Amino acid sequence: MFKKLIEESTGKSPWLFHINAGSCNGCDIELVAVLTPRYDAERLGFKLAGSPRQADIVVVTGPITAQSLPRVLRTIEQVPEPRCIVTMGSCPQSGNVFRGSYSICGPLSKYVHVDVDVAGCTPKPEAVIDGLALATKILQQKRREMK
Amino acid sequence: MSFLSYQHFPIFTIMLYFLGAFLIVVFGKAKALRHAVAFLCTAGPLALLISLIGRVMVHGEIISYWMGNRTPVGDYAIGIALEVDALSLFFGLLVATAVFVACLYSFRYMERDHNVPQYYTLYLMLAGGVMGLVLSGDLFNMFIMVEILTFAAVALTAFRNKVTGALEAAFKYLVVGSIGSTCILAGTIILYAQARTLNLAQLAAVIPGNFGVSTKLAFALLFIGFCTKAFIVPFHPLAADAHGAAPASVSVLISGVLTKSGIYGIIRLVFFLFQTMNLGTMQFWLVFLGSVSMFVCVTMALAQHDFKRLLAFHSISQIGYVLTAVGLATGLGISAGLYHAMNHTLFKGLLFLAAGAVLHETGTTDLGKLGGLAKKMPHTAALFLIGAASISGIPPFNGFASKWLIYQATYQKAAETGNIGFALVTVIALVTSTLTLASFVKVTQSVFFGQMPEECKNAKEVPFGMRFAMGILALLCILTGLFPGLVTRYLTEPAAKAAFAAGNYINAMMGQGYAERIMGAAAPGAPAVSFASSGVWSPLSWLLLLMIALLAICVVALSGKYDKVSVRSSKEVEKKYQLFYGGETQSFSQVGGGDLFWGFKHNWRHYFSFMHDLHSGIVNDYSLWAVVALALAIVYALIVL
Amino acid sequence: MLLVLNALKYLAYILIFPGFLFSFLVGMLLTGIDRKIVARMQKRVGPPILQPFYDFFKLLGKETIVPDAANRRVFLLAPLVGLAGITVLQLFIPVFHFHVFDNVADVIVILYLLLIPALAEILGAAASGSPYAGVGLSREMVTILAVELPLLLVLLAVAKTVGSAMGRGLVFSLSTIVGYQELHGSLITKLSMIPAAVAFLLIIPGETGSHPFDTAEAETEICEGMMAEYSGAPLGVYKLTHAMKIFTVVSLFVALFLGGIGAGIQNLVAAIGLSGAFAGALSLLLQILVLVLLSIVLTIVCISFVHAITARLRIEQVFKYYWTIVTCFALVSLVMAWYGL
Amino acid sequence: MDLPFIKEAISQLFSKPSTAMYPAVPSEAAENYRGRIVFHPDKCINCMMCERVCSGNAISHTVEKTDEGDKVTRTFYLGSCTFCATCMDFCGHGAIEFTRDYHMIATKEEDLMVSGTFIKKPPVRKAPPAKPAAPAASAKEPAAVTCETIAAEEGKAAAPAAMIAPRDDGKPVQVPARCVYCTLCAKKCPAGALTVDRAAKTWTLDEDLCVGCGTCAEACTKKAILMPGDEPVANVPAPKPAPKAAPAAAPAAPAPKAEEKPAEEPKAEEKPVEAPKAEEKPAEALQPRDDGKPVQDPSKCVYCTICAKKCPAGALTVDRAAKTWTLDEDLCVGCGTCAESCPKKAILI
Amino acid sequence: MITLNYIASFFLIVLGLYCIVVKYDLVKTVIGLSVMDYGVNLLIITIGYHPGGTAPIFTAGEINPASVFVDPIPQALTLTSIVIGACVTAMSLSLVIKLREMYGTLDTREIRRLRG
Repeated sequence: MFKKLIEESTGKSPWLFHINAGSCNGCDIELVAVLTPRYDAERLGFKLAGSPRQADIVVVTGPITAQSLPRVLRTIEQVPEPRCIVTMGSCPQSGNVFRGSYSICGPLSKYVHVDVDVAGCTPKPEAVIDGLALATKILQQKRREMK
Repeated sequence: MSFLSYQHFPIFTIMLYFLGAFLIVVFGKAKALRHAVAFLCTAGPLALLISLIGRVMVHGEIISYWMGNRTPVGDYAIGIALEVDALSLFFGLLVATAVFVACLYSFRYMERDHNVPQYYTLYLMLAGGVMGLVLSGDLFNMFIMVEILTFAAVALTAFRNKVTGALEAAFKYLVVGSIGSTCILAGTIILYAQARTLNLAQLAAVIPGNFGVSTKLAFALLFIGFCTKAFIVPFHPLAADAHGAAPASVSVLISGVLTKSGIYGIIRLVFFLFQTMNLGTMQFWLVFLGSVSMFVCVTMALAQHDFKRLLAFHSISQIGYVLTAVGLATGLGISAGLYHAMNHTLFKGLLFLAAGAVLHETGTTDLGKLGGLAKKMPHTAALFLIGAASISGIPPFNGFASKWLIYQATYQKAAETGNIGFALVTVIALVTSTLTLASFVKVTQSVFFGQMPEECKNAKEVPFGMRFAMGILALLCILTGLFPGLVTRYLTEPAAKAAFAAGNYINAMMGQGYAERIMGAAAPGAPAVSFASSGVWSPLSWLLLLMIALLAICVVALSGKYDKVSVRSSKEVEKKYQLFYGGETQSFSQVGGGDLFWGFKHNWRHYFSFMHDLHSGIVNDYSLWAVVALALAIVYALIVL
Repeated sequence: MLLVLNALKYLAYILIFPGFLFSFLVGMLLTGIDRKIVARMQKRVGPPILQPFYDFFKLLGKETIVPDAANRRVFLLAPLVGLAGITVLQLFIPVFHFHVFDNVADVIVILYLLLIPALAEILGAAASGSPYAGVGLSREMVTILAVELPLLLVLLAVAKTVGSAMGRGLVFSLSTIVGYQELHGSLITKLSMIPAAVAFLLIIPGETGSHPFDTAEAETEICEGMMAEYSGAPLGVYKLTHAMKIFTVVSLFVALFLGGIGAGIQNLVAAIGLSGAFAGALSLLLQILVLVLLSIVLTIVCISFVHAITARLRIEQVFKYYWTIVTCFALVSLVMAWYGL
Repeated sequence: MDLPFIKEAISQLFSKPSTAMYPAVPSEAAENYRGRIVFHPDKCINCMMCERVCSGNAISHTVEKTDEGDKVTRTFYLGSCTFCATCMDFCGHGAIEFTRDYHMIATKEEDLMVSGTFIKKPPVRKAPPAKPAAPAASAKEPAAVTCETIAAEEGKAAAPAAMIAPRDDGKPVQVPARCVYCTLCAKKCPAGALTVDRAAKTWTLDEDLCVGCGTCAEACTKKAILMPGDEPVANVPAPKPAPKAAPAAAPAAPAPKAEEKPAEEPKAEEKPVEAPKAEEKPAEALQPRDDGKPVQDPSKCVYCTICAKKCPAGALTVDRAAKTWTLDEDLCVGCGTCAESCPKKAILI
Repeated sequence: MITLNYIASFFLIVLGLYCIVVKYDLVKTVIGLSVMDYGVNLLIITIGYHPGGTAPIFTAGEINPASVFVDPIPQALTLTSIVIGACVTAMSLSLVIKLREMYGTLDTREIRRLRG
């Protein structure tokens, strides 16, 4: 009974942790716009957590610059177990217009298994909400598979 | 009277200390022999005094012992007397326990020092001096004992003269201390001039009625003398310097025992010799001094960077509590004050021993350079936490029980007299208690938790002997905290009654009916002292409830695999278990020492900078304060008494 | 047999009614309502009322990471001690008429018992060894320092008023205070108590560490402050302790200032004409209901409303605010209580 | 400590929240929102313009040679697209379209690939593509040979003054008669489809690279390249008085229609050329040279060295200090750029 | 005449205190201490004075109501006080020597490492 309750509530209160890996802040404002009254992700239980230890879903924006790569990987590593990684916008997915530049360390999927990608160069808040909802389902699935 | 009857116990306790001091000088070379003599000569007096509890405390009997059996002739006391009533025994017990535990601690603590035999000699001299002061019934004898303990304390402060400031502290202590003892001497002599006797009981019978100008001067001199010994506000920098430099076991004695002897002197002076405790102005004077020293010293402690200097300032602020409570001159007040004095000796001794352990392991007590010691010294950290919790008044521990009684006493005094000043004192008392909590949170975070700097890497647990001594004190802290009812009924209330009942003290000493004959109606008989406190607090049942709740929660947690946490095993990824530094690699950054409580310090920055300049560290300034305090006391005594 | 029955009764008191379960549910309910009202004030829909439950159970499901630099045993034990402290504290606060352990702790002791959960959090933060936690810890201590002075003044004023009114000098025990209020009407109706009540209302957000005064766990500046290194079940326990603390402080306000309502319920039940055990049960139920409603209203007024319209203060502003404005309110009421107004 | 927003907070508490309940209530993107790409393979002519202009280079294609033409599959990788729709603008045939579907969530990379395949049939030609043999025979002539002799040879091979018509598949065609092989068109061609060898007098077009953008036609000063939509031109040198535009053999097959086209053009050209010469004659009685090379009128020349800079062949060296103007006969191809660019009209051609 | 002693002792005590407070030199402070101590000793002696009294040494036969002795107790006290004064001076001088060695100066204004 308890396990089912935990599983169900894992789906209902995913906490986000936002990592800006050199993004142009287009996606960052869009992510925060999701929490504003207009789209209000909090009604689905989303909340921005202050530290990776308290996060379930890690949202990465920006084309993973060389400077930010080790820091992004370390922060993702510090997130406790049932976690999802969501890349927002095209930059983390492929490096977008910056691909091939000497200071870009390529798509995030080269280093970490990316669960959900929300495409769009600055995806619409609705798209972000869909992405996060999908990530929450994956989170629930991962929680179900945990020991 | 057979040789071993209880009548001789007072002289035995004092003699054992001095005998021990002498024996160690003779046989001091061999370590085992030295430890055995020291152990015997500290355990003996403690045992003797404990055996007296039943007789003196419960039955209220007063033991008087005339040196050389020169009992008073007619109604004039010739010889020197030792007098043990409930008040003296209470203080004697405090002294004996503190001395015994500190001696146990110093066996292992002083190993690394050289010329250790001298240390033990001075140590036992100090103990003997204080015990003599507390038990003696003769005023000049008290002066002699004060001199002995001041000498021993000065010598012990300067024992480790390589420590920065040891010599300087010892010299300042000697200068201002001898100003104080000279005042006591002058006061004693002026009283002798009037009453032609030195015996406390006879003085207590003769003096209260007729105050001449010289008697008032004598009161002021004696009062200032004992304030110097108790390190009340104008003289508190001495204690701060002395503790900072003295070895930890000596600091236990200085803060636990010396200050109490000062308080004992003041109580004898105010409640026995001059019996002016019911004067409104006298109560105001004592409570004012107490609350000023409470608040000033705790704010100074908050601004300290050195562990032992912080503890020193705290001990003076706790003495401020005791003086405030005693100054109220109500039954509950004195009982609460004495209870707090006892608790203070216990938890302050524990804290100083913990500070000594930290010094013993890491070689420094600077809060900025320490950190994360709980991992290396878990037992010391646990014992320190018990001490810190009890000094800052966390419910189950003893600090709370006595502070709570003090709040009741001050607020009840305010209700009775209707003057809001005492309510203000309660407020100051509580704010000081929270500030004490704040400074001990600061110490806990900067010494025992947080991250460990390089220098402390090779710190390891202190030897068992030291931990055993700390364990005794911690156990006593918890016991006296859990059974306030027992402590007040058997220890503090009889002492409080004795403090008021000067009459039977005189009769016991000088023979029955003496007090009535001399003082007529004014003889203070058994006082109608109410110890009723309007508060409700039973720590045992609270602790029981807490244990049940904690047990239930732990059972639920363990069943929910609460402790199956993920801790780094060798193969795990190392990054996951590093602290979150905003993504950076975990570098050493300890938040401790000076950079805590910025909010509070910022708001009070003018006050702190003023206080910092006031404690200039120059001998002349401290002596100037002493002289100014003496002048004020004389003016007060001449006008008010 | 009687002993066992008695033990079970007390166990039920500790774990079920005024103890853990009751304050667990009401605490979470209050937090849920608080977040919902704050959202609605920002024209947002806001999370469902049961959101704190979901958060709590999700956290139970998360993995607990203990960093290397942390002191493991203290790191894990501190939250449990905090929770036990707040559960026991809840027992001493009477629900209008119904009080179980009334001779264990009085008002000043409760003032100190309120420290235990905060100290548990401080100990946990210190044990985690993170610099963010160190900064959070120092801010939490300054907040405690700030709140302690006015809270004490309010309690002294109440003790003096009830004491002089009952002619016993001082009254510190909470049940006598509530008893007095049931006879002579709630304390808030007395003139000298109004500034004290206002001061207490201003203290509640500070004591519970809610929005304008949550500099200790400011998630933006110092990454959740003291909770920076906590994850999984210990974090859930800390959040639970926060929730229960809100309920405890609010019910303390109700007990201190609105005790008279209990009498109202009594005569209401008497008016219905019931009698015997059934009436007692009904009045108890009604009292519980009224207490929960009152706490909801109070939470909305002094926590959610203040949360919605103010921005987080710096730590020395928190300290200055409490030691000047709120202390003046409390001092005024103490002086008025003192001179018998 | 002023507390703003008290009124708003209370009033909002009782008014309806302004949240768009997204998952329940579907919300439509803005009118011309650039969302998911839809690719119409049939319209695409694989001109690869979109690939060139795409800033996120998200568009790629694979070509597979099959019997009925090369099978091209073009894929748009949305994960690397900035949705700026530049490709849509550049696609001349409207093969790329941005829909309003913003819902681009993917767990696998493939979901973000939009692709389409089509068969690219080779261009339909009216007549069999009789490619005239490249004038391999015109081996390197000694520099001294003048344009006429070459033209004469070419002329023999080519049809007498045949008309050149533009091609129908959008590619440029050369009017060998007019072309002076100044390699200007090759330099201008964005796609690098043209290779012009001045020495070998060859003008070859790489049909695959050529995108038919027409840049070469515009750049050609001699109007020697025809684009679809121009009138057929006779394969005869531009109607310069005798010495102009040494005709060169063009690989392109001159279509018979080209006959009458050059007729009008030379007339148009003659007039402008006539006018300038008329002015010069009365002032200096300086004779333009007969072999089509420029000659300098020292009186008007200010030695501004513009002509030397403009000369594509680098045949002119002008020294301002020494006031010398020397022409290198071999390098000069008589393209006339110096004459045109001379601000003082001091050069006659 | 006897009041002269009282005045002298009071003057000595005040002089000692003045010297301790004003002089910024360690040795002068020690001198001030001992001067103050001598003042008190003088006070003790003068208190014990009895006009016309002789030394309080007598055999059994000599006691008669008329014989007038000086009060012996203050003299005993003075002895102890002198001894104590000597010890205080000895110890403080030894400390002064070590301080001079450690701090390199005798000026009290330099010897203030422990402050604040």
